Amino acid sequence: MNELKGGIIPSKTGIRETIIDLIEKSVDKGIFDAVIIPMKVPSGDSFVYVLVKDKKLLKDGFPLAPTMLVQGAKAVSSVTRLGKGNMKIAAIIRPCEARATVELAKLGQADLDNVTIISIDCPGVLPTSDFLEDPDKYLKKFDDAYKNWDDKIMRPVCQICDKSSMVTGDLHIGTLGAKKDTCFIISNSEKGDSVAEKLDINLNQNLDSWNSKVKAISEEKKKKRIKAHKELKSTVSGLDNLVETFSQCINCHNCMRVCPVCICRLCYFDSDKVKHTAEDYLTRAESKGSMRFLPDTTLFQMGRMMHMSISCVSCGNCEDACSMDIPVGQIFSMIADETQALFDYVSGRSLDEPIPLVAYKKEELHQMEDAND
Amino acid sequence: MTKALKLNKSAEEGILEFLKYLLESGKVKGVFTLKRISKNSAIAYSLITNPDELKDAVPFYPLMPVNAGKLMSRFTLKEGAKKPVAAILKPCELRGFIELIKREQGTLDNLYIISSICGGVFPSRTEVDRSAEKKLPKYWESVKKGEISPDLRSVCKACEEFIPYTADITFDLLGNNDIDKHSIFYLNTKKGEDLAKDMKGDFSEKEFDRKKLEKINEKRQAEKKKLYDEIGKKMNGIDGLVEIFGRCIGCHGCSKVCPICYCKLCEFESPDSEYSPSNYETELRKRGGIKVPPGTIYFHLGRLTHIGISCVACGQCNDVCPVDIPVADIFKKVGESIQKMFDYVPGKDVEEEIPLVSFKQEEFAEIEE
Amino acid sequence: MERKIGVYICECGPNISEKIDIDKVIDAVSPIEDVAVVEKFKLLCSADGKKFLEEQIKKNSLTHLVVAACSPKDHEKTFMMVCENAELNPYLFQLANIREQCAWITEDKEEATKKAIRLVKAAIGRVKYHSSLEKKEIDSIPDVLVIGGGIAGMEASLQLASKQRNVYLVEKTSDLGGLVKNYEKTFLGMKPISDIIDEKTKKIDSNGNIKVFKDSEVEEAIGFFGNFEIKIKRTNEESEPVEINVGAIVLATGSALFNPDKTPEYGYGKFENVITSLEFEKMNLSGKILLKNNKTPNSVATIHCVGREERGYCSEICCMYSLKFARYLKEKLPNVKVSNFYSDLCIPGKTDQKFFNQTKEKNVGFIRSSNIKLTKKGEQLNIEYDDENKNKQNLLVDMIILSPAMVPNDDATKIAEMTGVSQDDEGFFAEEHEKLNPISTSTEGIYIVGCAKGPKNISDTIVQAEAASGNILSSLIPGKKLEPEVKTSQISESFCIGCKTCLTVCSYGAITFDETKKISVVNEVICRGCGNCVAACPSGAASIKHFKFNQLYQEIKEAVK
Amino acid sequence: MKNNEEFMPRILAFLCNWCSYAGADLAGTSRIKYPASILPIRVMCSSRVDPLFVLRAYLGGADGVLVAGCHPGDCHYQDGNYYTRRRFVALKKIVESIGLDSDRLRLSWVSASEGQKYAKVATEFTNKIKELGANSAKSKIFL
Repeated sequence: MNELKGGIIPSKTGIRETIIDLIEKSVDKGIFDAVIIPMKVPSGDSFVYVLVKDKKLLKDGFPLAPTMLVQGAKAVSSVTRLGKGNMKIAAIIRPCEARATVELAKLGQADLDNVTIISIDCPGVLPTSDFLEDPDKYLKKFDDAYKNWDDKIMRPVCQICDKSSMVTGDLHIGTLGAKKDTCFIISNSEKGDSVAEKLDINLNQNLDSWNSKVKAISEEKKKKRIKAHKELKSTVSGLDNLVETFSQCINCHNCMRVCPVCICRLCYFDSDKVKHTAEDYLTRAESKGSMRFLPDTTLFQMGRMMHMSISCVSCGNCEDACSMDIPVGQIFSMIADETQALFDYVSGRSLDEPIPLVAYKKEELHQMEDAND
Repeated sequence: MTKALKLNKSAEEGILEFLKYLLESGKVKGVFTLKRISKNSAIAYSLITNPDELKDAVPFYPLMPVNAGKLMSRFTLKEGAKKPVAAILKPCELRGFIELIKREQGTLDNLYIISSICGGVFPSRTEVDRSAEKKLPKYWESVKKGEISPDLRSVCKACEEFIPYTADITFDLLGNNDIDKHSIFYLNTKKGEDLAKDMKGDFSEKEFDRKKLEKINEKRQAEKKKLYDEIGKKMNGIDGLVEIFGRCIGCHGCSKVCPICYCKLCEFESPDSEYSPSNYETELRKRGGIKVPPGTIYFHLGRLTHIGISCVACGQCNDVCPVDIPVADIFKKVGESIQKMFDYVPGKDVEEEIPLVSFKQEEFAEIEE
Repeated sequence: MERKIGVYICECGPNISEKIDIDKVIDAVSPIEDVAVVEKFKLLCSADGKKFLEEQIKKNSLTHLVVAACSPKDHEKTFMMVCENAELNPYLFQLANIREQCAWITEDKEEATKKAIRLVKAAIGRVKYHSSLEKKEIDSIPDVLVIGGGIAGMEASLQLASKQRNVYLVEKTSDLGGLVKNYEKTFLGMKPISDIIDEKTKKIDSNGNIKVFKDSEVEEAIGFFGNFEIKIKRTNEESEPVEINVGAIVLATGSALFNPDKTPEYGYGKFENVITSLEFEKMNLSGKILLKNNKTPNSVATIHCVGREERGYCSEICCMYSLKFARYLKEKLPNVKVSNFYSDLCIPGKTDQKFFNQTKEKNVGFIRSSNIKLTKKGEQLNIEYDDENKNKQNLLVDMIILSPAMVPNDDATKIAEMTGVSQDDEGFFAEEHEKLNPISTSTEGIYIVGCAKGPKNISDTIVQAEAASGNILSSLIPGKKLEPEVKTSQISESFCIGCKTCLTVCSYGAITFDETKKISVVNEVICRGCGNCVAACPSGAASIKHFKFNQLYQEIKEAVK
Repeated sequence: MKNNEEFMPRILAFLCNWCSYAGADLAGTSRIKYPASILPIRVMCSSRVDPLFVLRAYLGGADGVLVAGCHPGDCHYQDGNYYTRRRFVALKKIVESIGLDSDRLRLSWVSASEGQKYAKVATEFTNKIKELGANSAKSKIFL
C-alpha cells in the first residue's frame, strides 16, 4: 500500500455527526455545492441516497447507514453519467462503493472530475431483510456492533471483507485505531489534499495506529475469506452443485439490476440472443426428457460472472436483492477474487489501472497455454 | 352444460395420470407444468417430454415461482409451437398470457391450456424458508372447503378471478370437497374434448357449482375490500406515495417479473429517463435535495399507465420486491379502477382489444369539463 | 461543435413592447449557457427585420436561432426562410410566441414579462436539442388510376387526362356508364341520360390519354401518393395482370341497392308486379311499362324509404327519382293513377321543390304513411297502411315500385382493404374529414367520388369528380417533386419489441411490420407526423423528429422550474 | 414569494397545433384576458402527449397540466384525439386511485374558433388550481 497522508480531527459526538460537520463546513467554504449522502426515508424504515444542496437538509444526512439498498456507485453514476456538470459534489460512501465508482468511471459510467469521494472505515452493512424486519431495533444493533467492530450480524460478504478500509477515493475517514474523541482523515489525491488544506487540516500527522489496526483486521478477514470461499466452493462448485444452487432462481434478474458494475442498458440475457423458438425449446427438452423453463439460469449467472466479475467489489447487493435467498453475493465474491487475481487486478483499486479484459500484456498468462506450444 | 371427465383418483394423481396419458398417447409432445427440480425440492416450471419425468411434477402446487404467462410468451415468441404442447396454468397466468398475445408476444398455436379453479398461491418466500411444504395440508383443507387459506399472497386472498376464462380444460379444485377421491376435468372447448376423448374415465355433461363459487367469491370480495381499505389509507397524496415508495431502490424487479411488462428495454431504463447534470441542478434549485437515482414514483406511476390496464394481479411484483413495498396490492387496486372504466377484464378474451389502443367515438364525453 | 444561440425579441411595434418589459427578458436570458447574442428589434417580420436577422446569423455564426415574437402560425415560415437564406438549417430555429399567448392576454405587465421569460427560456432550452432536418424530395408519377366507369369515374377521367397525364380507367362490367346507363332521363331536367353517357363515352374513346380497361378489376395497389404500383386483371379470364404505376387513385366504384328481401312486409320476390326502382328504370327504358301479364297498369304506387330504418340513413335521391318515375308514368300512360307512400320527403336544393310541385300538379298522389304491409287481392296488390292519424287504411294498385336505400357495393370492403382506405359505419368509403377534406381519404393520394362515399345525385357526383380532379391536378404536377412531411416518426430497431401497438394506432398505415426482424418500421413517405405512435409506444422505441422527447422535455422543465 | 402575494400557479398546457393552439392564438388576437399561469407547449396532435409527460410535469411540481386538442371527430389526423382521451382518462384514474389529486389534470377540446372557450378553460382551471394550492410534489426529495 502506498504511503497515505493523513491528519487527526476531533470527533466528540460520534462519527456521523463529525462527517456532517465536516461537510457543512466544506459547503460553507464553497468547497462543495452538493453532497451525495444516505438519508432516512420519510417512512423512517429505510435509507436511500440523496443528492443534497440545501444545508438544512444536510442535517438529515446519515453517513454509515446500517444498510446498503442502492449501491453508492450507482448513485454517483446517476448524477454524473451524462457529464460532470457545474457542481462540485462530495460523495459520502463506503469503501466498496468507492471502488465500484472507480470501476464505473473506467467504464465511462461516471465522471469524477467534479466529485470528491469520501469513504469511511466500514464495519459492514446489515442484510436488508433483517433490517426491514425491525428498522429501529436493527439500527441500534448495528450501532452497537459498529462500536465493537463486530461483524456477526452483517451481510455474509461483509463478514469476509478484507477491503473495508481500503482507500481509493479522495478522502477517507478512519476510526480504527483512533484515540477517544478523534478520528483520522486520510487523503489519497490532490483533490483530497486541497479539501484538507481549505479546511485547515494538517495532513502530516501520524497514521501508524490506524495503519496497524487496518492491517490486522484486513489480514484476519483475509484468512476468514479464504476459508469461507473454500467452504463455499465445496458446496457450490461442480455442475450439479451449481445447478442445485441456482435452481430456485426465478429469473427476476434483480441481482443484475442492483449490481453496481452491471451497466448495460439492455442486458444480454434479456436480449433477443437468449430467445428461441418453441421448436428449439421442445427439442432441448426432448433430449433430456424434461427441461426447466426458462432454461439457462446457470448460463445467466455464469455469463454475468464473465461479464463483470473482473469489476465485482463483493458488496453483496445482489444477494440482498435476491428474493430466493441464493447466496449469489458470496459466490461472486469467490469468483471475483479468482478472476481478478489472474491479472493481479483489484477492482476499484485505482483509476489508472485499465480493466484487464480491455487490455493485455504480451507476456502474461502463459500458464493458460498449451504446454506443448 | 359442459362435457366433463371424471377420474376416480385424487386431484394430485388424476392430473398426473391425465398428463401421462397425453404424453404416452402422443396427443401432446410436451407438458408444461410445475415440477420439483432439485434435491432441495425447489419448484420450477418445466417442459416435460418424457412421461417418466412426470413423477416429480406438481401441477397444482400453490407456488408461482414465475408467472407462467410470461414463460408461455417466451416459449412462443419467436415462433408458435409446431407440435402440440399442454400447459398447466393458473387463471391469472393464463390471463397474463392472453394479454401478451394481444401484444404480439406469443401465440396459442398448438397449445392446449389446462387451468384450474384456483385456490391461490403462497408467497415465493415460503419456498425459500421451506415453510411451503409444511403449509400444504392446511392449504388443501382450505381449498376443499372453499375457504381462503391464511398463507396465501395478499392478492390471491382478494382474487375474484379464480375461474379461468379461456382454458381448454378446467380442473375442478377450489371448493371441491372430493378432490381426495376424484378428479373432474371440464372440457370447455373442442380442443379440450379432443385431448380427453379416448381417456379411460366417466364422461358426462356437467356444470360448475355456480352457487358455491359465488359464495367463495363473496369471501374474496370481503378480503379485497379489506386489502383496498388498508392500502387505500396509505395511498394518500404525494406524501402517502413518498411514504410507500420512498424506499424503492429502483431495481425494477417488479417490472422484470411482471407478466405484462414485455418491453425489450423499459422506457424507464432508456436514455430519456436519465437525468443530465443540468436536470439535477434544476431539481436541486427547486427541492434542495433529490433522491438518487431519481424518478421512483414516476417509475411506478408510469408503469401503471403502461400496464395498469392489463394487470392481472398475480402478485409476482410483491414477492420480488427486496424492500417489501406492496407493489401488487397497489397495482391491483389502481389497475382495477381503470379496467372498470373500460369494462375490461384483462385476459378474458383474446379477441377483445386492449382499451388504450382502441376507442369509441361516443365515450367519456364527460372527461372534458 | 460549439453552440451559439442567437435570441431575438420582436417589439412588434407597440404590440409586444407595451405589454412586456423586453429589457428584463433580455437580462434574464442573456446569462444562459450557449446564448451568444440577445437583441431586440422593432419589427422582425418586416423587410428590415428579416435582413437584420439574416445578417445577425451570419455575423455571429449562429448555430441556433430563437425568435420571440408572434404565433408560429403567423411567421414561423417567414423566419425559417430567413434561416435558409442565411444558410442555417431552418429546423435549428424556434419561435417563442410572446404575443398571442402572452402579451395580448395578460393584464399585468409584470406577470406578462415573467411569462415571456419562461417562454423564451423554454425555446432556448428546446432549440439546443434541435437537429437539422432535410427536406426530402421524391419523384412523382402524374398518371392516375380511376376505378369505376360510372358517371363519377368518367367525369374524373376526362378532367384528368391531358398530354402530360395518362388516366387508366378500370370498369368491372363490359360498358361504361355505371348504374345510370339504365335510366332514361335525369331528374329535374328530365333530359335523356344517354346524351350524357354517349357524349362522355365518345370523348373518352377519342382521348388518347385515357386507357379504358373493361371487364377488369384492380387486383393490387401498393405504394404511396406519387407512386402507387397497380395490378389490373381481366375478370373471368386467365391472363397475366397488367402492371401500371400511377401517382393517385380515384375510387369511383359507385353503390348498389338495398335488397328488399330483407323487408318482407313489401312482398318483394313474393308477389308479382312488386319491383325495385332499378327494375322499373330498366322497364321504362325498354319503352314498355307492363305488368307480368303484359297488360298496362292502371295504378302504380311507389313506396319510399325501403330499408331506411334498417340502414339507419336517408339515401337522399330516392324521393327525387320517385317523382321522376311519376313523370315517366304520366308521360307514357297518361291515365295511370300514381301514388307515393312516404314517411318524410327529401326534396332539398334550390329547384327540387319546384319539381315536386310540378309533379304534384300532374295529379300524383302523396300519402304520408307508416306500417306498410303488402298483400295480394285478386290480380291487384293491396297496400295496408296507417295514415297520418294512425288510422288503418288500404289502397289497391296494379304495380308497386320500391325505392330501396343505396348501399355500398359488394366489393367495397375488398377495395378498402387493398388500398388502405377506411370505411365508415355504413360501409361506404370514409372521407378524411367530413368538412376539411371531404373527398380525400386517410391514404394520401387516394380520393373518393360519387356514390362510393355515400348516396348522391348526378350533379353532386360530377362536382366531386371535378373536385378530386382539381385536387390531383394541383398536387400531382408533372415533373414536380413531392415533399413528404419532414417531421416524421422513427422507430429504433434495437428498442422495438414488436408489439404492434404503434401500428394499431396509426391512422395512415405508415407503419409496417418487418416479420423477419419482428419490429415495426415507419414508412416516412406516408407518415404525417402526428406522433400518436410515439405516445403509444411503451418502450420509448418510437420518436418523432422535431417533437422528440428531449425537445418537449426542455419545455416541460421550464414550466415546472 | 412574499406572503401577501397571490399564488400564481404554473400550469402546463399541451396544445395541438391545428385546433387548440390556434384557439389560444385567437384568444390573443381577440385580446381576451386570462391568467398568465398557462405555459403552452405546442404539439402537432394531442395524441403526441405521452401520459408520461403529464406525469413528469406533475411530479416535477407543475401545479396543473392541461391537454387540449380538437373536438372528437375533428382531429386533423383523423382520430388521434380519441386515443388521447382514452389515455387521459386512464391516467387520471390512476392518479386518482393512487391517492393523488387528479383535479390537477384536465383535458379540454378547443377548436381553432374557440378563443373564448380557451380563455374560459384557462381561467377556470387556474382558479381550480388556486383552490387546490401549490403542488407539494415540487419540494419532495424522495420522489
